[in-house]
Amino acid sequence: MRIERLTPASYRDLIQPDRVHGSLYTEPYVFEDELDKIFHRGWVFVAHESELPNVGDYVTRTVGRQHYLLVRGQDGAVNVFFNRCQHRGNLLCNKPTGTAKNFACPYHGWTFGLNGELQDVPHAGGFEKDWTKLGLEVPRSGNYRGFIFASAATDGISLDEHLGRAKELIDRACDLSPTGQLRLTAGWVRHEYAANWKMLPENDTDGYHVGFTHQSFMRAIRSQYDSFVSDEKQIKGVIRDWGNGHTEIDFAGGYTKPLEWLGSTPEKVPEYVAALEEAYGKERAEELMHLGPPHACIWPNLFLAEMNIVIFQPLAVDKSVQWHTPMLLEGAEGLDFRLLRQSEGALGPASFLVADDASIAERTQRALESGDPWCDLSRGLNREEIDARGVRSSHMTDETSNRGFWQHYLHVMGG
Amino acid sequence: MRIERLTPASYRDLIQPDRVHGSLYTEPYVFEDELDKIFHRGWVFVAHESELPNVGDYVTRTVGRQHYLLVRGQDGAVNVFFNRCQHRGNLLCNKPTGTAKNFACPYHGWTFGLNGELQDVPHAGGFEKDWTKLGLEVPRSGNYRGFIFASAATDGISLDEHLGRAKELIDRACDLSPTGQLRLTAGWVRHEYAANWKMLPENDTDGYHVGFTHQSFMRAIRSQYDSFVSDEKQIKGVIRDWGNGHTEIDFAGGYTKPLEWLGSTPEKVPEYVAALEEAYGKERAEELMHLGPPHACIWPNLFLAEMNIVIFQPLAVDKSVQWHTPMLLEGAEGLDFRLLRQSEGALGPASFLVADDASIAERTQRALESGDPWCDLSRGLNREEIDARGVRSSHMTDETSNRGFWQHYLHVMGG
Amino acid sequence: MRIERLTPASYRDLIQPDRVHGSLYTEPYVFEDELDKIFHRGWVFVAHESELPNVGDYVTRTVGRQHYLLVRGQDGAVNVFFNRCQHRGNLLCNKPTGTAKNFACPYHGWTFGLNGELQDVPHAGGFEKDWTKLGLEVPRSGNYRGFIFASAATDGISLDEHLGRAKELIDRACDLSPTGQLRLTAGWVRHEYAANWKMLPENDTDGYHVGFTHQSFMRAIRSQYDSFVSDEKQIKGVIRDWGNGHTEIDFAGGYTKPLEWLGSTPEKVPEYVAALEEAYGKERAEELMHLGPPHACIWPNLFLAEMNIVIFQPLAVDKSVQWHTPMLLEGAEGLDFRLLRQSEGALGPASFLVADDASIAERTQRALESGDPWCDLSRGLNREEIDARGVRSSHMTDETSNRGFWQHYLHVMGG
Amino acid sequence: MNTTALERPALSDAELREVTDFVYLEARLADEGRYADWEALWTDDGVYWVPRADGHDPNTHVSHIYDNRTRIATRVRQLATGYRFSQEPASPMRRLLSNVEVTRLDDGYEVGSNFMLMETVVQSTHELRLWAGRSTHRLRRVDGQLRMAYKKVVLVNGD
Amino acid sequence: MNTTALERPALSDAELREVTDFVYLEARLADEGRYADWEALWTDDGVYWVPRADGHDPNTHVSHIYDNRTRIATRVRQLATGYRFSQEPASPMRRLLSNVEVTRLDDGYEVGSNFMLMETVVQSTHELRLWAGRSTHRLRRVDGQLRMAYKKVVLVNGD
Amino acid sequence: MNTTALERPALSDAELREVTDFVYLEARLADEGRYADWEALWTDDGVYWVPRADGHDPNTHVSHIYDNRTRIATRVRQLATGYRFSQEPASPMRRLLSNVEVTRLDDGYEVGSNFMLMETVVQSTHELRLWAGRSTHRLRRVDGQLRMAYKKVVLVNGD
Ligand code: FES
Ligand code: FES
Ligand code: FES
Ligand SMILES: [Fe+3]
Ligand SMILES: [Fe+3]
Ligand SMILES: [Fe+3]
Repeated sequence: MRIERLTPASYRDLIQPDRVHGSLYTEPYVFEDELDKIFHRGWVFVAHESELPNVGDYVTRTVGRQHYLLVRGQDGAVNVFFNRCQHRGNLLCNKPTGTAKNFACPYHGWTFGLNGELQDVPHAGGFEKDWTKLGLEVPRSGNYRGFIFASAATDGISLDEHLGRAKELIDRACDLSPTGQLRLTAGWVRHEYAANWKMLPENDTDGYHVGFTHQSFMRAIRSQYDSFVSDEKQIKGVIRDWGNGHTEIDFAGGYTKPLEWLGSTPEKVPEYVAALEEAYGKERAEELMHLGPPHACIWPNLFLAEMNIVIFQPLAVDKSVQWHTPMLLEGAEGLDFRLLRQSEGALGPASFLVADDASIAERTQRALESGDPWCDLSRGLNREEIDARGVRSSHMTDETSNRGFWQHYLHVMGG
Repeated sequence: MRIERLTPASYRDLIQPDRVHGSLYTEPYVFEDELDKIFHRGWVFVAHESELPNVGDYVTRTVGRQHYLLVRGQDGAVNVFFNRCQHRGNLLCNKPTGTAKNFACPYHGWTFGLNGELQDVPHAGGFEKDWTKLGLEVPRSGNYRGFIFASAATDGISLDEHLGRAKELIDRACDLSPTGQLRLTAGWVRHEYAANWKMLPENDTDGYHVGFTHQSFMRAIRSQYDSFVSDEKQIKGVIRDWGNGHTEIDFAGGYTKPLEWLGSTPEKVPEYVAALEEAYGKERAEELMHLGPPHACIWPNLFLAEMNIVIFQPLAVDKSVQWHTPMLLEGAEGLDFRLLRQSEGALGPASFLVADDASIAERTQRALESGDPWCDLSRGLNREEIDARGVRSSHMTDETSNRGFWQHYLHVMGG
Repeated sequence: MRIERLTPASYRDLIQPDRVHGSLYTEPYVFEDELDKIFHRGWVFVAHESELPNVGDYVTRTVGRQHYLLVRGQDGAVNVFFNRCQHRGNLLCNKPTGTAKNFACPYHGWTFGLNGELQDVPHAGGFEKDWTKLGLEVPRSGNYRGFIFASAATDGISLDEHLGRAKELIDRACDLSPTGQLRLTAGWVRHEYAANWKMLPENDTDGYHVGFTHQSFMRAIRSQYDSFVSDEKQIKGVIRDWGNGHTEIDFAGGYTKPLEWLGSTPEKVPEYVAALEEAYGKERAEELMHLGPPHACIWPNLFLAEMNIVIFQPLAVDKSVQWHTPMLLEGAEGLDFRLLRQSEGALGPASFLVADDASIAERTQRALESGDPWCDLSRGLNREEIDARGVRSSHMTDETSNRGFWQHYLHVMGG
Repeated sequence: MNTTALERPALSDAELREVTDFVYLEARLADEGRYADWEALWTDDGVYWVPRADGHDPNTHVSHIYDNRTRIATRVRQLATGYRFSQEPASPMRRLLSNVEVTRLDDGYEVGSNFMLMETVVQSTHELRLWAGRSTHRLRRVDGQLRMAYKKVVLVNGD
Repeated sequence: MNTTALERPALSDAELREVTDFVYLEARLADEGRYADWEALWTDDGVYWVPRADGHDPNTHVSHIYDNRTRIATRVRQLATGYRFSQEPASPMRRLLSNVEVTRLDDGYEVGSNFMLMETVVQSTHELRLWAGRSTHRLRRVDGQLRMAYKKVVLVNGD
Repeated sequence: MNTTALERPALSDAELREVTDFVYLEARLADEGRYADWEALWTDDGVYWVPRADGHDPNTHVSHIYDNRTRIATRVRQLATGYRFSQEPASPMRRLLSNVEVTRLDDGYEVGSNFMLMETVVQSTHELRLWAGRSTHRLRRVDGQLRMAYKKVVLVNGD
């Protein structure tokens, strides 16, 4: 089966409650449609405040085909622009990060201020348009606890509506810092997959594959391999669909000791424990040390990956990038070295874990062109629960998260 | 002329009895249409029985965008599957060949038996579907004298109908073995062409180019160069259109001595001669030694290339692979060394012959975008003969074979 | 905004008097439409007579997807063919230049004369068509002062109509030679841009960017940097729209001394001065030495780049080549060394100037996918003048040239 | 380029050959998947570092790899399980090592070299992948044998 | 890595230079299409082998090339005709040869080296093509000159 | 291959090392953007030539680069302005230099070598770019130091 054009009706045919069709991963037209509806018109994560701490600091970033320039203005707020000169469209800034007084375009010298205003048009005698209308183009943007989101559409739902209950997940991450602030300052590792972008969030909130895809690591470190592979009931993690495409694996239930998620103990990191207690009180500090960080995908391109922050970047129907940076905590700088090394071990092309996920995604990308490629999504339909808030949860190995992803996908794509 | 969409009517316009239009080689839409109608829905050669002799032996192969997994089951029969896990679609097996007890998917550990049945779903508590309906997907397949064919369509004509009279050509190959069996065990050489796949079968059954494209080799070995180039009447080979797109150059008429096609004589290979005589009797053995192997394309992707077997693989509108392996004979192992070296000399990117064919195909691919690119196919229309069986034949240099190819193409593509 | 199909109406929407939309540089469909309407059906520059001076000399060249073969025939005239064998479409000649007695196709030996006639069909017994109808396919072509143009369309406006007033610009180049003849014999440098082809002519007739894009060179040679950047009124060059898409920057007004454009003085090149005076008289010679060469784009792919000749070659929507060769003058061979070095300094991937233009084009190509990418073209609308011939001119930094380009583009593409 | 090197005795031809042979051997063992032999080339305090780009500090920047000796061992053990799917089957690969420049250190040698590695991704895409960059090895003699105490690889395409 | 090599006298610097120069010369002659000179580097019993992958046996696996001395000569003669269309015009190409490791044999030397070759396919696509792999040369002295008795090339991208 | 070289004294190992170290240094300075140091390697009459293809004559063919010493200096000065946009920011790059063959000249050395350069085009496309070819250096001793009087680079993909 090869589809020329998908209509909303056909998305409904291809996305069923218990399965989805492989063509959604392989059809170039679907990819173009996703860029438009999900990555351009929808809200996407673009950067974190801590990446540009001082006035004049900037970060450039690409989401889909939108090139963003984020700048810390004189007023201390972060401005979000399209990274395009308003004259003839040159990429205004071609560096990943830096600090600037203003942005002079290298093509004809038009100069824009940190707030985006057009400050200079060389040889002004030939230019009679109103400069005030030619500041940098400003997409909609918003900020939740330092996470900056943007949308290239001129209108649509608010960021608040988009995040919905997922703000709790972001809170869970930030609250691990004694000051409530994260420091995404260690840089981003690029990991390119020859696979469709949707396999990244699906895999990242798949609690079922861990004991199989990652068995080489578990064997190498003689870890919880047996429990993972053999006994379904030993697995205490919980999978959740928070709605709006936000999904989670909650590992907290599986932790037996505080700070297990840090590969540490309160005794080994007394300064951190003290700082948490001072900030939040003893009880809440203990709770935080037991809960640990979230493991959750915020639709469509942000992944709170325990002590890492991850961005998904779609490049082509069969090419994506997973970027990651360690989630460093303000007020807990003593943990940095440990977090850096934990990050390198888990994520990226040379890591012990995600290197194998990527390889499997690349295999799947190829196989999904064969035969009539339905992907089963029924796991756990028999044992899900919905709580009062409407959050759906199930056994950690269940596909509740991926079903939540696809139901929101259908909604956004025109279901 | 640049065509957006071809309808059956337009295929008829572009494929005329005496010429075809170059856009059929260069239009991406035509390529997609061919993958669907020819390589996915039609019968295609996938592998030979001798490649997986023992229980558990497997071979993976790709035709168009279909990924096949062939496995020798416990019952000794070869099973043909799509190489795709029935859970989330991972490429089940990523090795070219090997031996397995079963196939455990590395993503979540679903395990499939040699007969394709789903044998294990780890953590079964979350999965309530009927396992017996989730065995590996099975395309239609068939086997003629060890040659295994498949079709990704759920119905259509039988393999027997598809092969039609071409079975004789396969017989001619197999009969050169004293046991009637071939051994395709020497591996396949990959030869990538930056050209449309149709140029491969066209060129391979083109008897006209030999003295020109291959003149460097003929000069280097001081061979039949003069006769090939100068005197049409000296050329004794016959070209044939067997129908259904199966086409042939029959060199037998040009052989002056037995085993000439082997570059040998009966005196030099007495064991082989004896084995043939023992198997088939003296008379038939002599006949076989004179006839030699077939040189024939079995629509659409199999080429019986004298003492080689060839597969055509389309990769993109302007990218293809020609795979070859020497056709080793069961019961004539003493010929192996000679056949291996003959294969290397004739076929592959470093060969004396086909390296030049490939380069010309790549040139043609480019030129066919210029002007109004009609390709002449009229050669021999003046001297063809049709026999009682409906097989059409002509002088070896005539385009009877290529016309047969295109008429069947038109039929399949919707003429 | 992402456009599936552009109709003439939508080109009109996207090309406005004071701005154009970035999607015209990034949409694959637009690129295909341009190949058809501009590069295949329209008149394009293919080669210069001096590249193939003697009988049998040939040049091959590609424009869009048309492959041309130009040959100097026995009668001394240059014949223009499609470089495609009339048999099965092989690229007849795969060398960039050379000398031939005839063209024997390496596939089956069909042989074509220097005038394109089919001279030999090997094994003629199988071929009954009329040879005289199977000479090489001849596109329309024409020649103005040695510049050879072709069109792959069977009819349309004449070359004379196409060139229109731009013939004056070609004259201005040729007249710098004492014999009126150019020698494009130094070979062509290939400079690939990862950018849409339209950015090449736009940039090449943009007088506004010089002081900004090229400031590193100006600083390095401590040249007219200050005047260029600071004072609009010091800039004496004139920008012109000659109609039919032909556009110019005329630097003559800015030259303060004769032969400034050569980086020389009359005293240093007395032979050249004498030759000019002998050919044209003292007065005209002086005028020529003051005027200098044209800096003008002849729609769509020829650029008279002062003492260089440039070809634009579109490869893909985001890939182009700018080819250049120094414009050597017949009768002034003593200038060759200087012109070669001047060429290397200005143009090509290792040059001091155009390397930076190319990098900016590649940046712009990326940025033009972001937001709602309008490119401003209004510069100088307030101060243009139109002369009696209809030629529009303005201050050197104005976008008169680019507006002329786009108005003609709209006309050709169906405005 | 290290001026302090000038005060140390010049490198003999024999030393240059020994050091060069060592880095060739290291490359070959890695190319051929002989990881146990490769691991044995490390000193007990070995550090293997692949930063994302030049000029980074492993205390503040995340790297591709920053392995202490224990993690190097884990890496090799993982590859040996047969379930390291990103290398099942193993990529055919070869790395060219050139521009070898050796400086004497107080306790051994520092070796700068450029490399290019080509592999075929046989696990999935079957495409060619190219890596290039500059390596810095620090070698030390342990029980008479050269051993690798430090290897830093800065990729051209690491970021 | 050949332990028997240890029993033989160590390779002198002069020998290493001579062997290295030989393989550089061989590469250069091939790069520059000087095939007659290249052919003259072979011994009379030379074998040139390009298997599809490592570990193959030429008696059971088909190779890219498995040329005896006669076939090497034919190959060169074919190129010299001017009608070898896959190399008309000849590709500009250069091969980098590095990681040269030399072992002494009873009658000469075995040389391991890695290579990468880049060519421009000027005959048709004008694209770059890259090849990489490992070469094994066996050299023998004939009439005082080093000659090549065996060359095996295992490509990274041969299969 | 230069027969006149045979009449000159053979190249010592020390000379070979010195010459090789020089070309490695030149490569490293260029890779690392240390252009002032790189410029200092040239003699006062240095010529840097990158023809489009082999066999060209700079008097009749246009080249990529044909720099006399003045133009070399301008090139370096331009890069130092900070506004050479085609190299802002600078490409991470490394060039492998191999197959080093040295011939003695009357006043120095001629060095043939093959190279491959990989860079990431961080200014715009972020793609990898590969260059390969053959370099010819002519070195001369100036005030006791080797200096570069001539460098010619013939690219495989230059045309
Ligand atoms: S494009 Fe930025 S100033 Fe012109
Ligand atoms: S995809 Fe195979 S087990 Fe899940
Ligand atoms: S294609 Fe040219 S002779 Fe057949
Ligand atoms: Fe995982
Ligand atoms: Fe052939
Ligand atoms: Fe410019």
